[in-house]
Amino acid sequence: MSKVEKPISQPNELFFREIRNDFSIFQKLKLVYLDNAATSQKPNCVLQAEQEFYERYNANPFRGLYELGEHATTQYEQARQTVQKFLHAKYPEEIIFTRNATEGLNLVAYSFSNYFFNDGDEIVVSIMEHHSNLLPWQQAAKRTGALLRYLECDQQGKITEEALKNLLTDRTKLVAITQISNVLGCKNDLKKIAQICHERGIVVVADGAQSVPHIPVDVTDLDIDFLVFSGHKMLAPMGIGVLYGKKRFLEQMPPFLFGGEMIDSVSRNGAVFAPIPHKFEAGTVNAAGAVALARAIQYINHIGFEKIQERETALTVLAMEEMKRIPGVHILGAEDPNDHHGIISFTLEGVHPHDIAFILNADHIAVRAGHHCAQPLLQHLGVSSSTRISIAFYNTEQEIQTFVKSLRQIRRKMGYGESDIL
Amino acid sequence: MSKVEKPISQPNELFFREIRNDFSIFQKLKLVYLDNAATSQKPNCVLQAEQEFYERYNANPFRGLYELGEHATTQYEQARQTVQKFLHAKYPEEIIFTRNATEGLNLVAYSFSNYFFNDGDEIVVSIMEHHSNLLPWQQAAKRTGALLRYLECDQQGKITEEALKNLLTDRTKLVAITQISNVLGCKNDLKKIAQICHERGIVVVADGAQSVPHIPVDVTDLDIDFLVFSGHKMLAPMGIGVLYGKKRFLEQMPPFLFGGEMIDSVSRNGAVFAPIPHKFEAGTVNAAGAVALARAIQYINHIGFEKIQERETALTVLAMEEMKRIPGVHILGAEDPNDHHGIISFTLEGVHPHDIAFILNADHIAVRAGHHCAQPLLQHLGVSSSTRISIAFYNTEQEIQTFVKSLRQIRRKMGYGESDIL
Amino acid sequence: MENRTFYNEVLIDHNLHPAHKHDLKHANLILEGINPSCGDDIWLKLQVENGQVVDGAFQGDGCAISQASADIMLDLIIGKTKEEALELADIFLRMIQGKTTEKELEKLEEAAALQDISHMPARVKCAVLGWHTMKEMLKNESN
Amino acid sequence: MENRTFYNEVLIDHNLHPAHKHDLKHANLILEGINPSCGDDIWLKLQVENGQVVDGAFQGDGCAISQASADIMLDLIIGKTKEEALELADIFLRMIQGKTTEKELEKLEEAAALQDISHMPARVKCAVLGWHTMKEMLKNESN
Ligand SMILES: Cc1ncc(COP(=O)(O)O)c(C=O)c1O
Ligand SMILES: Cc1ncc(COP(=O)(O)O)c(C=O)c1O
Repeated sequence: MSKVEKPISQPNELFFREIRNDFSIFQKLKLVYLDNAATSQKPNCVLQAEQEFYERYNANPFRGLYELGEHATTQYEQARQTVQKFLHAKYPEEIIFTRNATEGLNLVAYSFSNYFFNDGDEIVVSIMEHHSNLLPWQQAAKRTGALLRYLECDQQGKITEEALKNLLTDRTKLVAITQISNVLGCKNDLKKIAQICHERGIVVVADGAQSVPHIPVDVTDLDIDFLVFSGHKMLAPMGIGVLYGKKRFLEQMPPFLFGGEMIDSVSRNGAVFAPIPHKFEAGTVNAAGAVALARAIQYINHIGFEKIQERETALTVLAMEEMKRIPGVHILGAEDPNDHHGIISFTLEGVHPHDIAFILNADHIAVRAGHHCAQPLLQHLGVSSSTRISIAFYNTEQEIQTFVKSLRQIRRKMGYGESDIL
Repeated sequence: MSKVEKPISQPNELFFREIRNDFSIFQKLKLVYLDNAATSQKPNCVLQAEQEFYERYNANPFRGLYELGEHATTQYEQARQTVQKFLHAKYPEEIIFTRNATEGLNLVAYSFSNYFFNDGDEIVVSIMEHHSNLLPWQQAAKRTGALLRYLECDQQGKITEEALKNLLTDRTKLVAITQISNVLGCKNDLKKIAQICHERGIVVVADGAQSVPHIPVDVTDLDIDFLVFSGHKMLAPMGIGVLYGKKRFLEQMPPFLFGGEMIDSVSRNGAVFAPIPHKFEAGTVNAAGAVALARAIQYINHIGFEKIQERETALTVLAMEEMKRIPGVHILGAEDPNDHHGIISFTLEGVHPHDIAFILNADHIAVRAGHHCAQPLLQHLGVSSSTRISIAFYNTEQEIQTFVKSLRQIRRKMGYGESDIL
Repeated sequence: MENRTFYNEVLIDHNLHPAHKHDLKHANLILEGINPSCGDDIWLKLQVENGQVVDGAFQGDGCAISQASADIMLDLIIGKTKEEALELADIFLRMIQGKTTEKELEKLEEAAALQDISHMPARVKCAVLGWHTMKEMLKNESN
Repeated sequence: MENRTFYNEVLIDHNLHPAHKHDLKHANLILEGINPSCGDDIWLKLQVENGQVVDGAFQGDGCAISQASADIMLDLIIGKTKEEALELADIFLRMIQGKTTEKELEKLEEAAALQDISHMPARVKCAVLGWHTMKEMLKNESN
């Protein structure tokens, strides 16, 4: 059992020191892991939940008319309810299990747009989208003859109400936008965006890949129409993700993938499809993955988002303060650490991000370097690539210090003197 | 470490008794599991391989320019090579990791047909297909205006060369067919089918969901153009599957899902896609699943298909002989147990398959009852539903005997006398 | 799961020798009930006159539970008023959810033999198929 | 991974002070080399006359390794014949795979500073970018 099962009473520092023990990888490897936005590490309880599924409940859900099969089905459907409650969705059948956020976005882009978009309709995406929330719409536009339009942000990542309102026309059908940017860490006001869109009958698709793991997300309060996220970025295994969709849309939309379990009946000439959510879950489901995701959610709930945010913000504040003192470091996006949600992308004058990552790696520090799957944003910001650290609650102050110390030495290692800054 | 790591020298019976210990679920539950065609149980070494990935190599493959990320990438790409060798594919990039067989078939049905089918073209599927190899083509036909035509089999499941040749026209573009039927257990001669099709320029898509776990499959020798299978039916976790495709087709085909990792570069107006296999693997991959699948393949290789087939055939022979002696039992498909590949579907006069499954369950025996996701086949055979047992190498003689004994009592339990058989 | 005792005499008898499994020429209400998940499929036929179920029958395919349940139901409701039949349906559906009193159970007579199905989620749909179909027919007729 | 020592003086110097990073007006061979996976992007420009590399330069964007490697390469091949340049490319690419003799390594002069890259799969592409681009240019020209 993981340490967090105990009631929380210790002071934060001690509490998070114990949390650290829930992650075996940190015991086994010398590793300062600061690439949490790419994928998170997994606590033991999540790995155990998956193993337990295979050792006690493993059968093909929905298919076996035997006890084990019923257990597998129950476990899977309970996981769906856990996700439903976590997102504050109205109905469990609004939760579709997918492989990852990318698949969820493709599902909507295929199913929704092929049937609801016409020539000349307009799709809006923000310029800060991850490729996974950009390419599916770029392609949908090509397929359907719709027009793709970009919602721009400023250098801080701010998108104004005006910019949105000016972009929307009576041909706009859908706005696809991320809740938290994976490059700038800024948060978009989805509630306001949904309100503006809904006044105009426009559907809102939200990318929660970077938000759902870190802040409480209430789809009913935000009133967004679709939301996706990936399990692997929030303590769960790879291969499981979620698409939330409002019931009335999911019911109207045609299925995306076809096969076993998504039908009521099949004949030579056609098929009657099952009701949601099964209509969108063709083939054998990843029940063990869903169960492990549910366990990850329980783990997060037990710590509580309040504590998680407090911790992640404290580490972000520390990192940004220290980084700003290093000559040549330029942080992308907002000044205020509270607008970063643990994500800090930066450049270091004269040193290419790949070299930075490589040198940090020599000190066992794992960071991301490159375009972060957001090439149009980087172009918009006028940087060709950047280095990114991304923080999770299980990181430590000491890790941040290790990173800062290593970063401070890089320009010297690359042959620059202290005064070389342009 | 699992028992099979030792060189195999014991007589078979003892060897397979030890194999049994590799599966924790059989120690933890009272369970006669005869629904292996739906999903297999998982040996400890596979579960360990997945856990080890998360505890030693967990990072987002292809993204991190740090050691851990490189390890994750290496592990994932080695898994691809393991699958490549297992299927005797020519190139590793011909192996695409999917979620399951169903997704692989949908990928081909979308990507291949949207671009290569025209109005009036013909798609051929056999009448024995699982819904997962039927519905994607039914839908592709509807989307593209192509015609779906059925290749019929006889009551034994036999498809003749003539039937195939008579069905093919100069409009036929593609034949989708299973290697082993999940209802009848019969095997189609893919090599012959591929030869006949290729003489006419027709592409062959093979469903290996029921064959790859049980017999050696050599895609180069069979010369099929595409093959899919699911990890969960062959000892690996849920959420990982494989699409094999000939390089020249995969290279020509447009991507199916769009997002991170499947691009070379992205701009506001378009994208340059990555080479295969990455073009078809959008978003964060299920690296741990792939690694666990590779471990499952090693486990299978270590036992060897010769031994596996010998064992599964012996158990099938035993089951069929005993079942034939039970009044009222009718086995679907071939007389010869060698034509069943461990799959035995049957009816019991006067008793509905759901009642059969339910009564067997009281003796902790797990079997499948219903239409087995193959409604058109059952209709073709003139049965509305059936009961199915499906055998794996880790099943035992004693389990078969337990099943037979329980089955023998069912008609009496349901109120029939010995002489009531019509 | 105690299904050894579950297929009890009442069920077995109604399954093997259904009294009401036949066509009904004079039926004025006919509805098909389907369980997509397991393929149970029955046609329920009722002759309802002046608010009374004068006669009834069913045809179709399904497991012992769906068949016996439909047959037992017809035994019960033939001769009853529509209101009485709907009340019985209500009690039966609540019984399946484990929400009935002893007294109500008595009214169900032989149908109480299906009480234990509440522990077997996969079979609940089979047990209620006939009852749901009947309820839908009579309710629609009332409106 | 010993990258503390990897960014050695040779590399750092060529990265900070590349002798050949500029435009080349008289170039008669120009080719872009791209590493899609990491975004390195160089334009290699050569002036080749009578089978000899008379002058060369590069422009573009990339990590220290790709930049230094291209600069070192130009140091080496300027003044050499096409055949010599291609031979050097061949040796360099084999060095990266760990398949060279000591004697061959000597021919690479400063480029041997990149030998250790073979242990770092992610950076191999950066080191070979310039060399691959040069090889392609000269080979195509030969045909
Ligand atoms: C022959 C056949 N094809 C395809 C499938 C679909 O496999 P999955 O559900 O893992 O996608 C199955 C199993 O359900 C099968 O038996
Ligand atoms: C904002 C955002 N959206 C979408 C994705 C795609 O997630 P995945 O690769 O798990 O599908 C990511 C992460 O890679 C992301 O950061």
